[in-house]
Amino acid sequence: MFNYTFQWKQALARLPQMLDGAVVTMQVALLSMAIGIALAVVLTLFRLSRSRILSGIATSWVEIARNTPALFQIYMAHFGVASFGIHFSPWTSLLLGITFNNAGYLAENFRGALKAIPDTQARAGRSLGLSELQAFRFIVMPQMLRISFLPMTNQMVWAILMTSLGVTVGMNTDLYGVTQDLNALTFRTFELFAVAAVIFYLITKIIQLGARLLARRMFRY
Amino acid sequence: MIEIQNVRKSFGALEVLKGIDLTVHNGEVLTIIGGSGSGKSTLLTCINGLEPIDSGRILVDGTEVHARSTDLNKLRQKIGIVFQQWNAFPHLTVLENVMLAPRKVKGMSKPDAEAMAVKQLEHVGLGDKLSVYPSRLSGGQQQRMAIARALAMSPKYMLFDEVTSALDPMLVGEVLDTLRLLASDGMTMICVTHEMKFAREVSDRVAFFHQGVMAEIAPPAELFGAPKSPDLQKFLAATA
Amino acid sequence: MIEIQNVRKSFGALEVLKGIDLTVHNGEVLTIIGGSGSGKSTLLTCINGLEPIDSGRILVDGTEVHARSTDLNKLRQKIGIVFQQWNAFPHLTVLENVMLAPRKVKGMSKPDAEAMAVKQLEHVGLGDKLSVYPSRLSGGQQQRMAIARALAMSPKYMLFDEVTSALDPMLVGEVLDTLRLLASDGMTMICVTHEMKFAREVSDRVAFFHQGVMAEIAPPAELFGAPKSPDLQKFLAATA
Amino acid sequence: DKLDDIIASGKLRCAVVLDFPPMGMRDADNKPVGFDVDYCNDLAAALGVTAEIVETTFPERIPALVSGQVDIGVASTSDTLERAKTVGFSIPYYAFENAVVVNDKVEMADWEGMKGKTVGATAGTYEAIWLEGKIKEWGEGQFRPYQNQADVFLALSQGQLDATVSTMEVAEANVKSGNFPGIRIVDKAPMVPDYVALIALRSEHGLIDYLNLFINQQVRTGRYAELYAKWVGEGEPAGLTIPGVYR
Amino acid sequence: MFDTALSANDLIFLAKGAGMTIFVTLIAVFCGTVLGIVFGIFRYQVGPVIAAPLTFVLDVFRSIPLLIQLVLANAFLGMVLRLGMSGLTVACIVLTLYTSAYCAEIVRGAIESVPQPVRRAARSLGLSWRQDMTNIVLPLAVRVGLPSWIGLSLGVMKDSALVYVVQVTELLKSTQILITRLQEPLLLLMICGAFYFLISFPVARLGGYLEKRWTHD
Ligand SMILES: Nc1ncnc2c1ncn2[C@@H]1O[C@H](COP(=O)(O)OP(=O)(O)OP(=O)(O)O)[C@@H](O)[C@H]1O
Ligand SMILES: Nc1ncnc2c1ncn2[C@@H]1O[C@H](COP(=O)(O)OP(=O)(O)OP(=O)(O)O)[C@@H](O)[C@H]1O
Ligand SMILES: [Mg+2]
Ligand SMILES: [Mg+2]
Repeated sequence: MFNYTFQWKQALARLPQMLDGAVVTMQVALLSMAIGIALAVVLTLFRLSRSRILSGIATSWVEIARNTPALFQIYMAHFGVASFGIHFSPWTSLLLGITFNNAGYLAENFRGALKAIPDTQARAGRSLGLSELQAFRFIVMPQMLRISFLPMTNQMVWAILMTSLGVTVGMNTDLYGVTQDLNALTFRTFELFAVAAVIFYLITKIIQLGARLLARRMFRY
Repeated sequence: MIEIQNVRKSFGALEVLKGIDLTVHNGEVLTIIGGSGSGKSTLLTCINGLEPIDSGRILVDGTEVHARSTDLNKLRQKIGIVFQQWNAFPHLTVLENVMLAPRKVKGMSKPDAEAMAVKQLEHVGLGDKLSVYPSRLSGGQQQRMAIARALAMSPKYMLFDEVTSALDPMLVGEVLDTLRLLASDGMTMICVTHEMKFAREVSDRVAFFHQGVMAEIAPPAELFGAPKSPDLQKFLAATA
Repeated sequence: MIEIQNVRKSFGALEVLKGIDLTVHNGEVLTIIGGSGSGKSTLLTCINGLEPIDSGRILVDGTEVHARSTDLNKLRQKIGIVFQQWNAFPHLTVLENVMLAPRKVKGMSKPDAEAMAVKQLEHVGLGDKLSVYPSRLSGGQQQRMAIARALAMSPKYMLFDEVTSALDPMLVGEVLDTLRLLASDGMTMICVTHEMKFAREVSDRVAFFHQGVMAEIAPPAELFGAPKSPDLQKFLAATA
Repeated sequence: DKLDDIIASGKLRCAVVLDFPPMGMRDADNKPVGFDVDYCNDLAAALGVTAEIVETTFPERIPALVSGQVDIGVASTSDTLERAKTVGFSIPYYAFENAVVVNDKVEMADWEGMKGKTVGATAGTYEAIWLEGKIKEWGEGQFRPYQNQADVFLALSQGQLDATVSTMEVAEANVKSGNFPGIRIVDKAPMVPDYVALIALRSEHGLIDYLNLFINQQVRTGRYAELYAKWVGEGEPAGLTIPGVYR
Repeated sequence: MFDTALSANDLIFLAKGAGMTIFVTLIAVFCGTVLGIVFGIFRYQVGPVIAAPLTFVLDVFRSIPLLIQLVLANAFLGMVLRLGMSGLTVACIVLTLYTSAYCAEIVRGAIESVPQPVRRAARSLGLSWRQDMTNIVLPLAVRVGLPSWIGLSLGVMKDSALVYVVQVTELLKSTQILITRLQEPLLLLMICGAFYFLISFPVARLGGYLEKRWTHD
């Protein structure tokens, strides 16, 4: 039945290159998460704000991020914005695309988390004399982050998986890009992508493990 | 002195406070009783400016709470308030709960805030729970922590909104003891409560709210001994 | 007749029932009191076979509940049970809640089941809430609905597990009244409760559970009047 | 074997890259046309079967072949030794010369001007591999592989790339079409001519033999020159033999 | 500003791509949901230990990029097993399994969300396991799970943009083909994005509405 000869050695010989790619993948994903969380907090505040314009901007962002394919968003970040003469490198485009996506999904999560925090919490803060912003910063936000920690971990995994879409904008240093380049050289599709799959799997497991440890450290209540 | 002058307040079509007049003198302990929805909690949150009012005035030490020019964050440092529940900030330890406002609002240094917090927590009998998270505390301990947290801002007035009604019967006592302690220290207090025994014992005056109106106000002996309005009579019969 | 013979039950390392012997006669109202975690709820869920037991036997009208051959779904039609909370099926109206089991389990026709349900709901005073969803009911009404739902299966025995302890104090009365009604109808009942006044008034016998052991059982006058064990004395003092 | 299977099934499935004018592209009805498409049709006619064009991108043509979704690839596949470890190559059926194409805003006189610039090509192609090697050799500049030829020219036209290397035919067709404003050809790339071959599974010798003969016949009958004239234009089609060696 | 070379023909071409997107999505969501329900109930019923192998496999589907799953499945089914499937078949198989992996999680979570006392109450009334499942658990779990399931279905629709790697010409690929020919990236991308948005947004809103409505009672 199997008249295909596996050449695992060829793939394994390329492991160092692929691991370098994995590092780039992690970098992009982590960075897009960090910026994405910050943006999501801002978007959440915008959506709560009384200003029509701010909440409109935030809502459009969230809805577009959530209702179009990530591939489309990344493609837009490269070829779409370039139609206006703004040029980003593949790395930047990928980062922007994923960050845009992360921020949208996280902002929606944060909004759900906010609903779960009794408004007596903010009230208790306000009645101690904290300003509105202080009450958000010191009382509401930490709880919001905790409630959305699991969704945030999931989003991080998504971010890792989304880096594989970078090839559409010319990215060739991330794990998927490296694998594809190697595939062009050797045509050992199955072996190379199987190795890449294992690396991706391990990365997501490491992230989930790391998140669990982090959660244990951060949320001791 | 807290002066409440003809305060009216509606939520949408529902008039919750229908012209309340009330003065609380320094050193006085005033208890408010009344049925559910009679506007007791609303009045308290109006006093520290958490809710706007529709008409009338509330003066705290002569400052009009709802005036535009009033710095509410500053005013609130004078007025501690403890709610029925969800008082604890779950992500902070007991000590951090109490230290937060002194540090962020008053800008106290960390050691000063900590000393203050420890003092207040010991005062309410939580000196051994400093680094514990609120989820590990019983409801009664959480409420005492909330009291210590309010006290750490050295407020001149304390408002209590049914601080025992979400508690197990077993835990009510310890919280009421803390309130008694405060009252005997001479703190000016407004307590909304359903604990008639406590009201009778501790209050200088008791006010009975009914459907947004302060139907009766009198020293406890008089109010409980000889209730005038039929509503109050009914209410007392039901809670006996 | 419900016969409980030397029943033992552990959850992991924790022995929750340490050899319980108890017989409940037809027409009898037995009340169980005791501290939290003493195994009261566990015993009830063992009686209708929701929980397996480790050793001993439970016989309901001579049928061994935990025997392999016993058809539990059938047996359970004899034994109504009402829990502390989460009793209602939230996606069904009050009427549908009560009709469900008669229709699905007994295979009653729709009109028959409906007639039965309406009768039982009127019995507990919910005749005007038939097409309302449980979320619109107060806690007390939900509990009464749960009682009607159990009664609709025409059970011979009724088990009640602290049916009032999740309720507002205001709503306890109406549920207890329903139980009194049932007791006066001659229903055989086991009630786990914290309401001592109710226990004293309604029960034929009262059993006191302490740490998995039935420490004392006696008619209410005797048990409350002259508690023998120090544990019971302590318990009664605390709940007074 | 495969050759029999094809004849028996009455269908020849060819992997063709359709964003690689004039070799493969789509007409106004979005139907596949081009040199490779005709080549596939000719082959099917010779076999007495109907042709089915399966569009693939450059990176995906080999997976499509080895996963059995196509029978052969008529997809301008350069016959490198590395790749021959995995797939079977026919004799060359076409040979490309490569051109250096630049964005108008970039000053560049010849191919060496690419040093230090941002350049790109289609992932998985001969010229991409060459260009990436050059960038590594120079140690400066940036290389970006895109998924398809169109994206490369889009990026070049948008100014995201300073220059690209692509086959002369494609470069000329794209410059001429006017679809990509602001690009020009400056030089030939100094590579060995890019001989491209038909591909089939490595083990299908019977099929590969047939393909070899077919290519030979195409040249012999003049069909090769005819297709060249139809799709590429004036001039001589590139020679498919290398002096001094047998294939 | 909208003078464009886009012809009616091209719009039909795009519509065909959109049809393919919807087709692949429907197949994957339908089959994936059925499988996911089976997997989810199985996992809930047998407990974590016995379900461990299944849990692992499903987790793999959620831990590697869909792009790689498609490439690998294509290579494996074709190269190694030589099944000679069309790209469309491979795409449907992979997307189905991918959907089922997420769906199983949703189903398990939804079943777990039904409070134990409610189920006990049902069993106490004499309802059998099956009756409890169909009359109590199913209606309640659907309320909890449906919003996430809608989210999943929309996610699958968006992820189906990746099936281009197995030579399936869906909406985004059709768009790219037209960009190749017409060189109007912005306009074409806008059309493509708008299409996804117009399907996804109302359905997502419906999910949000259902969630809000059902959490009320
Ligand atoms: N933020 C709000 N928006 C709308 N209505 C409100 C709001 N807060 C309170 N109400 C309504 O105002 C009325 C009075 O509420 P309030 O909480 O002051 O009563 P209370 O006397 O404290 O009752 P309880 O003893 O139940 O705490 C109630 O009918 C309540 O539903
Ligand atoms: N399913 C379970 N798994 C593990 N432990 C359990 C389980 N159910 C009950 N327990 C434990 O068994 C002990 C007895 O529980 P039970 O609910 O019978 O007490 P109870 O007398 O009803 O108390 P309460 O008055 O609080 O309802 C408790 O320590 C409880 O934590
Ligand atoms: Mg209140
Ligand atoms: Mg219990």
